[in-house]
Amino acid sequence: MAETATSWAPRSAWAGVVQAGQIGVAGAAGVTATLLDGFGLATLIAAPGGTLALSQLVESRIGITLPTTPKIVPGASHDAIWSGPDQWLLRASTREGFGSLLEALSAQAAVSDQSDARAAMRLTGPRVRDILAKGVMLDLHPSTFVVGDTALTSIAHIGVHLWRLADGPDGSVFEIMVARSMVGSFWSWFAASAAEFGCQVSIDRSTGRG
Amino acid sequence: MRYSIFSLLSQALQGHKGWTPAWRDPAPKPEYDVVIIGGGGHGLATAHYLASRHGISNVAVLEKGYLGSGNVGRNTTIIRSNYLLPGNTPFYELSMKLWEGLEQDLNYNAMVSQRGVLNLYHSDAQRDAFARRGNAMRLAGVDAQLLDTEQVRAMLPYLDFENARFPIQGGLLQRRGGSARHDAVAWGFARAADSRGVDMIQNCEVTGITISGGRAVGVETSRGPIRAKKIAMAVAGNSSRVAAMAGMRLPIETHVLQAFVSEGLKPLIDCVVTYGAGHFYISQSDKGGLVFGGDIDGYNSYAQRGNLPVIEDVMESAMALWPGLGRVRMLRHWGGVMDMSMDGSPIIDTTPVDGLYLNAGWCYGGFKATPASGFCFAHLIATGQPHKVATAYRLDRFATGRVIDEKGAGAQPNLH
Amino acid sequence: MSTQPFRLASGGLIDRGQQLDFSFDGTSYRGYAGDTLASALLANGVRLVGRSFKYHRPRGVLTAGPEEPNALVELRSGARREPNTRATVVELFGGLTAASQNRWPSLAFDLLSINGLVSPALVAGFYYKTFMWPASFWEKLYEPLIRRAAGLGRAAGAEDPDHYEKAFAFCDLLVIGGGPAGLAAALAAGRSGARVILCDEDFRLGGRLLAEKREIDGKPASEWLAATLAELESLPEVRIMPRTTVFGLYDHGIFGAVERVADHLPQPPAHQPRQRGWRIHAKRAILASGALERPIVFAGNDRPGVMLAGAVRSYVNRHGVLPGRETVLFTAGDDGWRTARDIAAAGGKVAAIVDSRPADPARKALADKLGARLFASGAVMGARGGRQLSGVTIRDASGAMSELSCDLLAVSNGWNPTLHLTSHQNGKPAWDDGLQCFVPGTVPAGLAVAGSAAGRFTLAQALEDGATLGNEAAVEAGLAARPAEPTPTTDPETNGLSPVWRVSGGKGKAFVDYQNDVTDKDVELAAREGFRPVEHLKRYTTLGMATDQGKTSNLSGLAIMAEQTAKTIPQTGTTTFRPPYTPVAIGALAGHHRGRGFRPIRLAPTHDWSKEQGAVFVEAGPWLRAQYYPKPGETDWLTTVNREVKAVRASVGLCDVSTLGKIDIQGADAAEFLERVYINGWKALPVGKARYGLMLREDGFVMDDGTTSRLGETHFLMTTTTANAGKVMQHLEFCHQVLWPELDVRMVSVSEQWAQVAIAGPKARETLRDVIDPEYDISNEAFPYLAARPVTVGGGIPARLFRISFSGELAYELAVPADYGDAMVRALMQAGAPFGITPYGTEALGVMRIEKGHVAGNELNGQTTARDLGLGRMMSSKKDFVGRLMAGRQALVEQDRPSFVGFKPVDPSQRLRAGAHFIGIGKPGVMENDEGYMTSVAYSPHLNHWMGLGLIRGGANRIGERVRAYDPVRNGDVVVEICSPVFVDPEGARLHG
Amino acid sequence: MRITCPHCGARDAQEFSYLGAADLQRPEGMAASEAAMADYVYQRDNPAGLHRELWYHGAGCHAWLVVTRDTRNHAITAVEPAKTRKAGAAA
Repeated sequence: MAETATSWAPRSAWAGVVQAGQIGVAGAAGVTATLLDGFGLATLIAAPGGTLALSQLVESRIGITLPTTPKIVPGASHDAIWSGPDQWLLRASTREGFGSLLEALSAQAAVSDQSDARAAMRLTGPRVRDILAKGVMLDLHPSTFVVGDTALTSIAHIGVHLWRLADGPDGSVFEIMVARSMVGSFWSWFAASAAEFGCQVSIDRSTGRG
Repeated sequence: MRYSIFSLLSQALQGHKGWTPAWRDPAPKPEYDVVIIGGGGHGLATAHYLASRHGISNVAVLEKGYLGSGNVGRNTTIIRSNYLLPGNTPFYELSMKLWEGLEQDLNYNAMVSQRGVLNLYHSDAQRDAFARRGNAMRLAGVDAQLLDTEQVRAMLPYLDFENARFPIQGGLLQRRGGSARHDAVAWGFARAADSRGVDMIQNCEVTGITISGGRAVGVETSRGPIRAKKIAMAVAGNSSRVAAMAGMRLPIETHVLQAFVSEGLKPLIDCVVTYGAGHFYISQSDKGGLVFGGDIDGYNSYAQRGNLPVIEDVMESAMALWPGLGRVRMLRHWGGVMDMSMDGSPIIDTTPVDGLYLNAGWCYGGFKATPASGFCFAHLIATGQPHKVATAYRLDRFATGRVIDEKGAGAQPNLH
Repeated sequence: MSTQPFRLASGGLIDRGQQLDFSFDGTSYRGYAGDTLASALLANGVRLVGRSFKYHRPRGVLTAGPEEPNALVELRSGARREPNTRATVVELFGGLTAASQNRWPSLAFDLLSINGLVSPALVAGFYYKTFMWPASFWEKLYEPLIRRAAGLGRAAGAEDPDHYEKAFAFCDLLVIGGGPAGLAAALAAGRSGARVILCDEDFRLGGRLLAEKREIDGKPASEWLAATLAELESLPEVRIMPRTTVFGLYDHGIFGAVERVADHLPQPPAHQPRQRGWRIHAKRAILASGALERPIVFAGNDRPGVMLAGAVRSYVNRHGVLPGRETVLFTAGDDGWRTARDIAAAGGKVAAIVDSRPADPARKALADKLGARLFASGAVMGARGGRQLSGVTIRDASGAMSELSCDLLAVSNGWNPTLHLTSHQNGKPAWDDGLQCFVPGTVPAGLAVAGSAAGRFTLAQALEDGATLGNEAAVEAGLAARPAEPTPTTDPETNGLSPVWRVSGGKGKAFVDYQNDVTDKDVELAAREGFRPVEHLKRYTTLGMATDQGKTSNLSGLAIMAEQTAKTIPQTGTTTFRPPYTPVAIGALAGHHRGRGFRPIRLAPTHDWSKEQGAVFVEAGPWLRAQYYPKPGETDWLTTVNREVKAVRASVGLCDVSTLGKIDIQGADAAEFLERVYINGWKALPVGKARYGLMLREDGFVMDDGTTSRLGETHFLMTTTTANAGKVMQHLEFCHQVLWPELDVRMVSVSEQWAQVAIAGPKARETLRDVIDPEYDISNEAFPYLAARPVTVGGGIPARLFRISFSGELAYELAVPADYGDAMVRALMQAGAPFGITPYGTEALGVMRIEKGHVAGNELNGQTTARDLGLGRMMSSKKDFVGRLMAGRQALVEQDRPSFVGFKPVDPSQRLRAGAHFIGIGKPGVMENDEGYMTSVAYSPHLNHWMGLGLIRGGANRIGERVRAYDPVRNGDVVVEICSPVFVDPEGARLHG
Repeated sequence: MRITCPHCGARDAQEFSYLGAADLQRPEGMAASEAAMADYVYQRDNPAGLHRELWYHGAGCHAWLVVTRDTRNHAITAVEPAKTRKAGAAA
């Protein structure tokens, strides 16, 4: 049978777009970009009036509460990311991480698998806000866009979903998700914007949570 | 005084002391045969044609500011008749013919410049749509040429033919299209109408329309009441406000359109170019400024000014079309308020109120229509019948389904 | 190399240790770091720098700032050439090249200066009065001449080699202007902890403090300036942006600004943009933009060597340049005297001071001290000289005339607040009779005006305003109020002024607008001809329409008009300004978005595979799609497309359809929702089945079509056309949220999640059989036409299989998660290899859909109804749906509306073209005979001739009739026969095979 | 312009699409008249002043919003989700 001859290997949204290494000016990089791959992602939309029931179900299964404002609530194995009124993205650290979870949640939510629909990357470093300021039409000042905040917005005519995680050794940490089909154009903007500060690019294929 | 090279030279020898006002500055009379609300291009043209073609000169044009203070002095001066639909093409072609004879008709040089209007296309489907349009123009006796990439390159070698997001595949050219000096159009019509006895009354804002027994009989103004046998509205941008004085709602939203001019440059571009992949058009004025614009801002507005997203969008389109414009500087930008009609086409019609006539809904295409709009509106006011090239511009077309939707954008004004 | 004969031996904010070589009109010169191009030219004794617009008069430097109307040059060369660049704001760099403009053959000898000789005829508006006869001469002769003469500099034309960026900033307080008021404001707010952005257009902060010899708190102002800057730099929430012009004020506290990142360098360093266009979002803003000095209108006031007095102080005090050997000062107020004082202090000679005001002993004493003759109640009647000033005619109090020689005439007539941004939102400035200038009138919410920009011209007022308003802004932004600190003290200053708008009676032209060559006579003519409203004045004479937007001319013009009409200035009008404050490079506002980066490109998950196959791609809305896949030896696209079509109809082919919009629709009312948005019925659709759907806009015209599948009782998957995916999503959200919020329907786009491929042709099932996991039965019986069910591939990868067909063949669409899209297409190629599986692109897809008479984008053009397209019978009469009522309007149901049919050429060798109109045979090609048009055409390799789809009056009732497909724009005129739009397999046998 | 989305916070107007008047009531059901529908689809008050209007937060949370904005100066005084809006004054 033919299927044995075909590997059916998944191909990341970043494949063919980005390679690891330094871009822009040489020397100490102003920002580090880690391309994320291999996570699971699903949209949950609660039924009318069903947010509480869904939230309870999610909490009972994975121990996190669904945020009702634009926040990301990180958990041990999953993150819940607000993505509109009564709507969330649930991210599993690995593609297999949903197991039977989505099936179970469909009792209380419209569930749509989006694991392959987005490309994501994590950014940190001293110049991260200077780069984002070249495209993000939002105030990302540390006191305004605090750890755990998320926003659906656009960069360079491309829709993005971004959020701020707990600070790391290089300062603030942001993650950005972008529609898979536009990742090439997104990268074109990012690379041009990051070049003046230098950017170290690495790829994390193991997990969506680095 | 008649304008000519001889009068100019003779005046030059006398220090230009002999010139007289281009138009009188009369006080309003208590009554006129026709009162035209709006001293913009269309209102002034209507007055000129009423007086010159229909012998009706007991006419007042009421203008709330100064003559030509609305869109006639705020547009990007393009004239063309490259329309698709049968309701439009003959009307705009009449306008083009009137432009071609305007200077002699008015004894005023409005600097009509038929340097060509080129609409670029970027895909096979767009080419076919332009072919459809070009053929419709030819059927209506309008000149049209479909160009391929190389023909466009020969005309405009600086455009981005190499690295474009939306490659240029060709264009639809109307050679007789071009531009005219916008203010001079208003002044020329005003001067010609004045010479036939029409009263141009500035700083005269209409505040009410007097209706008696279902008939409009006069207007209230900031300079007192004025009676009239017929009242004609030509206040594009503000049509809904004035119509509301007569209790009417219109199929119109008022939107802001921005326009831009660069610093003066030596000749660079010899025709009007519209970019088919973004909302963008550009030409160069006789003074050397690049005159350009894009899409409307997209929200109802009477503010005569717009915002940065559209400004940036226009600049992006400029650079996408012509990457050599990067160091050219934008000198001024401004906004005009447009009557955006529900199908993108105008209205020239009677109204449910007897004696009240409507000229409205010009979207962002009113300038090129100025002569024909005045011509057909005058015809309607004088005869009670629509002119034969303006029969489609009925107010009831939305109810009957006879919409004239060139873009196929539907009943959403900001998409036209 | 010259020796900079006009450079002072010491003083100024230039670095004499850092010499910079540059060239102007091919001659090499030397300046210093800290110079502007203008100061360096003046240091080198270059007076003549440009020619005027209309009369080609010689012109020199008038100002020292952004208001410069005369000293415009072409900066740099080649593709980096920047026309109309104001030499007064160009920061000098080593290797700079500049050239004068609007002259031929040379700056010193300009042939078009003969325009000056015929100038009596070239008055304002002369062109409106002539060139009308004969009519044909205007376009052929007159206008080309006018155009050739018009314009100033030459644009590069070629692609700009530098790149640009956009950026967005947010702050509590934006301070516009880094002079004393702005610095004090930034400091006050910054000390409170406010987030402050301070922008200044200059490359050095300090504003007028850089040009004046002033004291603050008893010490030279430079010390206060240095201390203030140091403190500002130490405040973490204060951002200082020099070389940044805030050019416009927009709604809701958004400001446009341009940062000149690399304009002071020969070219931008690697990875740096040339300029950056900023959108600054400010809770509060303080306009501390200072003031612009005003000239006086008198004969010869444009001679090179006539300069504004404040500008002279800038050159002397800031740049260490004394721009003349022998100076005459013409002043209407105290401010001009500072120029005389500073020139004298620098060792220069002030020959005379002409003060328009009556005699005053203190002034007399000061003039004596300076060694200058004083003409009280005096006026400069005229300035002489050709390419540079040689002398002036002065009228004294008695009316007697004196001739004085001089090479510098400094003119002082008071200052106008730089209030431009306050008028960007239609705000009208107000006339201040005491100050004799316009001051900000209505000011937009959130904006305050400080110092000279508010007409508070003294240094003490600037410092006071800055501190007060800076504190207020911080409090309004939510920061704790701070105790007031004492305002610094300054040395005393007086600003007595009695402005002179023009001096009449001189010989020669007196310029109001230098750059547009508008004279006082032109303003008089406008008044005579009734162009009296200020906008008429501007438009008729072109006053204020040049690159300086009338910064130095608008008020003089207004004042002369007021004089002509016996009105006051405020009765005559106001001076308002449109954005931008100074001209802005188009590139800076476009940023990254040019070339391929103009708009994002969307790529399908199979894109790289298609590239490997040698596909030619085509723009399809935001997507790039494979158009066709040429093989070696195929020399034209039609050969390739014919091969692809034949392969599909003979065996099997595959085509990416991932670009179609895919919307997941769930909820208890999902079926009800579809009933309302589609014209056809959905409630009865069984689970596991797909159906073709058509949706209308509310105005009754067709919006979009696609297949929608029922995946579960309350779960549907809608597909939309590629082009309309976003529009349909927005429409559905509108229908749900705005029209029927009571319905339980939940939607999300899953377009990006699925890679989807069409597999079409008689061998489609056999190909798929090897790809779908074996436990799924896809036989014709188990998986009939329009089946739509989940399957798995590759041993358990979730997938969806739809048996739908656009080609009319046995066909499926297989969807897998996008990460597996590449693997899917490779697996299908492998499985189909025994059948010669052929990848096909959008062209072949289009051919096959035309062969089958399916409508697509060309037919769904927003002008067609379901009835027009032959789909009227799909409209349910049992339910309400969007567009139902409007589709029934009288004109839309008339029988003679053009409707959808097929066309074939009567001579099968003839080519058809979309866009042709239909005209009856033997009838002339005029509008009255227009019966419709061809929407789509293709060559059918199946039929071996071209075929077309189109809309024609009478439609299907006329099948068999012949008409002309008339295409004059392509010289086409083909006789075609009206036929069924289904060209291939009208029975649909292949579909069900 | 900035529009404060009730869900997302203050955003550039660029993130939104505009539709027009918010308080028009679609004539629903099979009994609705063609004339009433034509009025709904085409006729507008188009005021110079306060205007309740629909904006779609397409680049954000996909909510349709009712924005109260002055068409003379663009000042925004209220924003609410269309789904849960209070009946408008003109409704």
